[in-house]
Amino acid sequence: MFAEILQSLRDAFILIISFNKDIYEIIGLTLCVTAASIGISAFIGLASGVFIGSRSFRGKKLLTSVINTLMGLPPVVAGLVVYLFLSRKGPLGSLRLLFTPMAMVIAQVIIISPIITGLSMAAVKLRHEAVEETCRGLGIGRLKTFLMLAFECRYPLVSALLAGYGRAVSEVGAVMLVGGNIEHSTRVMTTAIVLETGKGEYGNAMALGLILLVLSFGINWIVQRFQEGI
Amino acid sequence: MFAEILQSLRDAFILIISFNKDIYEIIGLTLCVTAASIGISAFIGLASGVFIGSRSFRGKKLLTSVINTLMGLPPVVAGLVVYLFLSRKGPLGSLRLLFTPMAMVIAQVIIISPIITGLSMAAVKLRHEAVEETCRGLGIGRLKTFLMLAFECRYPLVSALLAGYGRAVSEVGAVMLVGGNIEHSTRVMTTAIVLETGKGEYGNAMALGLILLVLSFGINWIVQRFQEGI
Amino acid sequence: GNSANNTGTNPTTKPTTNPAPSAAENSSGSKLTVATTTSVRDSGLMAYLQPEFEKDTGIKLNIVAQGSGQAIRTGEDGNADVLLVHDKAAEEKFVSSGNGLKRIEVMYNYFVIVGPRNDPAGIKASGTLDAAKAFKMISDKKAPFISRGDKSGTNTKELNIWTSANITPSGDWYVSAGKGMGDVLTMASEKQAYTLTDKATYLSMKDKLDLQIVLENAQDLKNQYTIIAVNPANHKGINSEGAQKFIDWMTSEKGLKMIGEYGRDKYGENLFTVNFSGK
Amino acid sequence: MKLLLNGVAKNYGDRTVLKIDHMAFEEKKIYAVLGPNGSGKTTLLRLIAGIEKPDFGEILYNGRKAVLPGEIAYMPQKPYMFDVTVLSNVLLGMDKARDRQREAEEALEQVGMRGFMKTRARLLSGGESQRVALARTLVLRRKLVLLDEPASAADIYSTAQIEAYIRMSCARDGSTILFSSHSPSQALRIADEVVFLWDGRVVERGTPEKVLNSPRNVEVKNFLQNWRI
Amino acid sequence: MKLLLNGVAKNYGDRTVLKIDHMAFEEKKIYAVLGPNGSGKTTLLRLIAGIEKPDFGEILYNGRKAVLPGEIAYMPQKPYMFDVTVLSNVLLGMDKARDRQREAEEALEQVGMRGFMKTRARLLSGGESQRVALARTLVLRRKLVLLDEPASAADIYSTAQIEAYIRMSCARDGSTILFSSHSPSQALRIADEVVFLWDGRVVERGTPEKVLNSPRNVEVKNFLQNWRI
Ligand SMILES: Nc1ncnc2c1ncn2[C@@H]1O[C@H](COP(=O)(O)OP(=O)(O)OP(=O)(O)O)[C@@H](O)[C@H]1O
Ligand SMILES: Nc1ncnc2c1ncn2[C@@H]1O[C@H](COP(=O)(O)OP(=O)(O)OP(=O)(O)O)[C@@H](O)[C@H]1O
Ligand SMILES: [Mg+2]
Ligand SMILES: [Mg+2]
Repeated sequence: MFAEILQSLRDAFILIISFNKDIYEIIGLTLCVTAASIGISAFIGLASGVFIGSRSFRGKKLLTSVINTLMGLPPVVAGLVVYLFLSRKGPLGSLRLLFTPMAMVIAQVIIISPIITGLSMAAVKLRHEAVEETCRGLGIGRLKTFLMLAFECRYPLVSALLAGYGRAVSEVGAVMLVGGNIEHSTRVMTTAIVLETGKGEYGNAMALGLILLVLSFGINWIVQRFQEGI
Repeated sequence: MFAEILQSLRDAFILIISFNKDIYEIIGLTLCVTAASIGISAFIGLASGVFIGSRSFRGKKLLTSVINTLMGLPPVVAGLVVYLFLSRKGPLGSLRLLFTPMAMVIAQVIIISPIITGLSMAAVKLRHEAVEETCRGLGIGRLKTFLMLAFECRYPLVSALLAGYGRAVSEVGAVMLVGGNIEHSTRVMTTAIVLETGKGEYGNAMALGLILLVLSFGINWIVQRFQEGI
Repeated sequence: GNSANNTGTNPTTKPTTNPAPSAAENSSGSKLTVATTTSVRDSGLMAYLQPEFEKDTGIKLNIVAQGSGQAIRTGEDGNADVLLVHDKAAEEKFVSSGNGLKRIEVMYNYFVIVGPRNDPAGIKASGTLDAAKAFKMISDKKAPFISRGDKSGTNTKELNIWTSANITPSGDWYVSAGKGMGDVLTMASEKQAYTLTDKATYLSMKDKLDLQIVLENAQDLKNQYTIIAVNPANHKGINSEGAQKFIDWMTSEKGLKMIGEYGRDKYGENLFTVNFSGK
Repeated sequence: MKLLLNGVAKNYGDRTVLKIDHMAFEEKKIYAVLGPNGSGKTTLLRLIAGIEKPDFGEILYNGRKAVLPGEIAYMPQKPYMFDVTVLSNVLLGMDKARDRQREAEEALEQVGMRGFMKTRARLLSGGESQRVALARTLVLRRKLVLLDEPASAADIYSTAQIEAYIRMSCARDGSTILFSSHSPSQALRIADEVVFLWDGRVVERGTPEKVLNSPRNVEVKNFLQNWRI
Repeated sequence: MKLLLNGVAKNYGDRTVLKIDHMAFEEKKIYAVLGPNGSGKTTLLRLIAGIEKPDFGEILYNGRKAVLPGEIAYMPQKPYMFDVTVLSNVLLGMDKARDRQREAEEALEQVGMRGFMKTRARLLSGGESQRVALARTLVLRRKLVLLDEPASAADIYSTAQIEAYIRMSCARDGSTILFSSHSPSQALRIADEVVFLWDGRVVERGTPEKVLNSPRNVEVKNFLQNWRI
């Protein structure tokens, strides 16, 4: 077994330095899809999370439970819903988005946004009273108060984003379903890993997994440096 | 499409009230596996997260990046690693754990623990200085300080747990691989959903997804009530 | 790397939204979505044919490999233009309900029964050439058997054999796994169990498996693959022209020759036998 | 600026922590809100600032029920320092149009914190951050200024500085200033009028000299015996 | 209890905020740490409490370098109230073995907060929570007690109560108490000795009367002119 793991380390290394066009294509698409879905989800999730977390209103408890529930939305279910919408028979069928990267982004946004929202809501809970009292006392407008609160809670918020990123980059059920795992078109790291696993090519699968993890590590490292900077 | 969704709502309802033995078996196993993996991961994740988050030491940045990276560990990769260990030829092959619920729990713990750890680390960041100064000033021991800190940060920590729960309950790649999706033995909600999807039985898949979401909603609701109580 | 066996196509790495798709899809140089079963992809056949097809026709293939049921569903929903599947009953329903135009049989191979090298049910030793008999031996011995349990073409075939053997398999020895072919083979190897598999997938994974073929070339194990064009009348924007070109190319002399030869250099035998009998 | 409280009451649970039947505050005056811990000083200021809503009654600013953000400045009892520099903290609520930088520096000068301009505000000591919070509030030059114990953590020199700054602000901006304090002496030094709260009720009101030297209320009288013992 | 500081220095960045060459504190005495904002009072107490480590020098308790949890009690300048009841907050650091409940109630009585026993501590007003924090600290009856501005938010009556409680604790437990304050009068009332910090250095040390009425240091002299103006 350890031989197998060593072997896949070697394979991963060879894959990367061989400048295999396919693997770079897959990495490229993975990064594009993840970036797009994280970008959109970050906006939706942080905005709604900070907003809901810092406000009290009727039905907040229910809403919180719903959002927390959606943190556990099975990707396949999200994928199915998107599939039904984007399918030719579906209401958005005419957009011809099924089996395109765009569809994958949509599905991922549905999966990741609640995660970022839910975690952001909890993140601002510890500081929002103090920040809002002070901002209000200085006559600072709503939007700016909102931004200041996000800034003051940036550590847990960035962590929420990273959790969202982690889900986006490791998720496979939804992107498989609405992307179709089409070679040279919608194949990303995770679907490639599943493909290799299905073939019993565990070494290849591990190698791809390792590459993905190294990529993630790089991104995390950059984010952390950036976070320390501000 | 809406007809389809309505239909699957009806199906879900019928599935449940028909007292179909299979569905209750699957729900039961899902709950058991999730409970076990969340239980273990909560312990590992909260303990290490609160600990790491409240301490400063050399290499903390690196460790943080590694943990954040593992938040994005593709389930299939986690599954593969567990598979290689538990496989007949693997170092733990003699335990005969492959394709048992126990294997699923192990794989999920590997996936979920880093998520809970990473989120907990960020959660305690905003309060640990104040809490530790005060605890230290009162001569409170390490363990109790630790517990007090966790208590004071319970909202974001519970949220971290819920995020972990969400991942556990929706994850499919790893449990499929090491559990085998064996009927009456290792089939859980998500693998059943994937199975139905593979058959093209989208209605059934949605129905199962709905049941899973309702279950999750119930659990979230209870957790939230409980959280308010303390 | 396995993903390297295909070159010369135009990779699309950027998310594209395909503006004005229907216009583009109806001319040549368009995109054709083929839904196939995973076994076709896993055998490597599609990756082998794709570059030649694209070169000859100028049509870009989008191959979506799914479970048989899901592939047919994708066709029903109009999300694929043409199907390449192997589940006769479902195909006939698909065509008779007006979702597909016509079943066109192009090739077949044989399912095989694989099992542990020590063959505890003694199938190989018995020399039988009847799958139903082999299944009976397995069930008599209660030797572990793994079923795909996913209503795929392979699974349907397996269930039919049980029926013809007059057995309702149940008990600890009969494991319904609900997974794809590759996974089930790995599982059978791991659990030292029997299973029914298409030969192509087995051969492509042979080296990693601790299994052997215990029964092949049984007449009741024939595995017919069919191409069906999706009925363009049911959905807007089906690339029926491209689907026709795909059918034409696959059933052309060149296409059939390529299919018939596939696997010979790698496994020393062909994986598929063509049996196209004219449209 | 005219501030009017009418039948205002605030409850927490079943306890009424503030109940004021009628009270008006006039322009260009400094009011000291005195009273023991828990008597409702912070609650009063927070209600006026609009941070909290009264359970009964109404608070009218120039006859309007809602206070506009540009009219009021409030310094909480535990001010929150934003995790930016001291200067940025002071600039935070200021109008873009004005000569912000210079005014902010001047305000910091008034509280003796100009030298800390570039320091990360969250690293300041208790008294330092309180002084920055005061500068941050008074620099806005609002017509109604609410200061909750603005000098409780300040040393005696800074306290004198702060008191001078408060008086100066009132004169310069013609604002109404309400501040709460535990120091009767401070009220004597800078307030035009004292409002004495006892268990949520206004029990004394008048010039500092009158209220502090000869209170009519017997509880206040007893309470003030602790003054300068 | 013997507390000794030897060549202790603490830097933040390139600024030395505390530098004490040699200082000893004796048993059964109350020390007032005075000094302007930012002079290093909090830093000194945090160093002694072991919350922060000195960059140079050593702090010795009874000759040992490490303080044992059971020896010391420290009340921070901004005490954190745990999100439990007031009573639970007080019980927090107490020994299981002792008659905790009664002692906790007595301590709350001493600061006039017994009536709030069952209240959620985080809802208390500024002065109320400060008083609970003091009770929580003194109830432990440790041999070395460090109080960072224990009465800054307390009203004049509570201040008197608190001062009496501090004196009583010292006598009862034979403890060494260091408290920081901005009130020279408070030092006069309860301290046996005053340590006056100026910019991180001890510039005066002696009896309160001597230091406060006739300081040798000219800066301290000027500073004290703001006292009771
Ligand atoms: N959110 C709350 N829930 C319950 N009780 C509260 C809440 N906020 C304040 N109180 C109580 O209301 C009373 C008045 O509080 P307030 O903060 O106005 O007092 P204060 O006069 O400012 O006291 P201090 O001098 O200590 O600052 C206090 O007894 C306090 O415990
Ligand atoms: N973590 C830190 N980083 C940088 N500077 C700090 C830090 N902590 C304190 N300081 C600075 O060190 C100096 C001394 O701080 P300290 O808190 O000891 O003052 P203090 O005497 O307690 O003041 P106050 O009366 O305002 O409480 C202050 O000028 C403060 O700004
Ligand atoms: Mg107050
Ligand atoms: Mg201090």
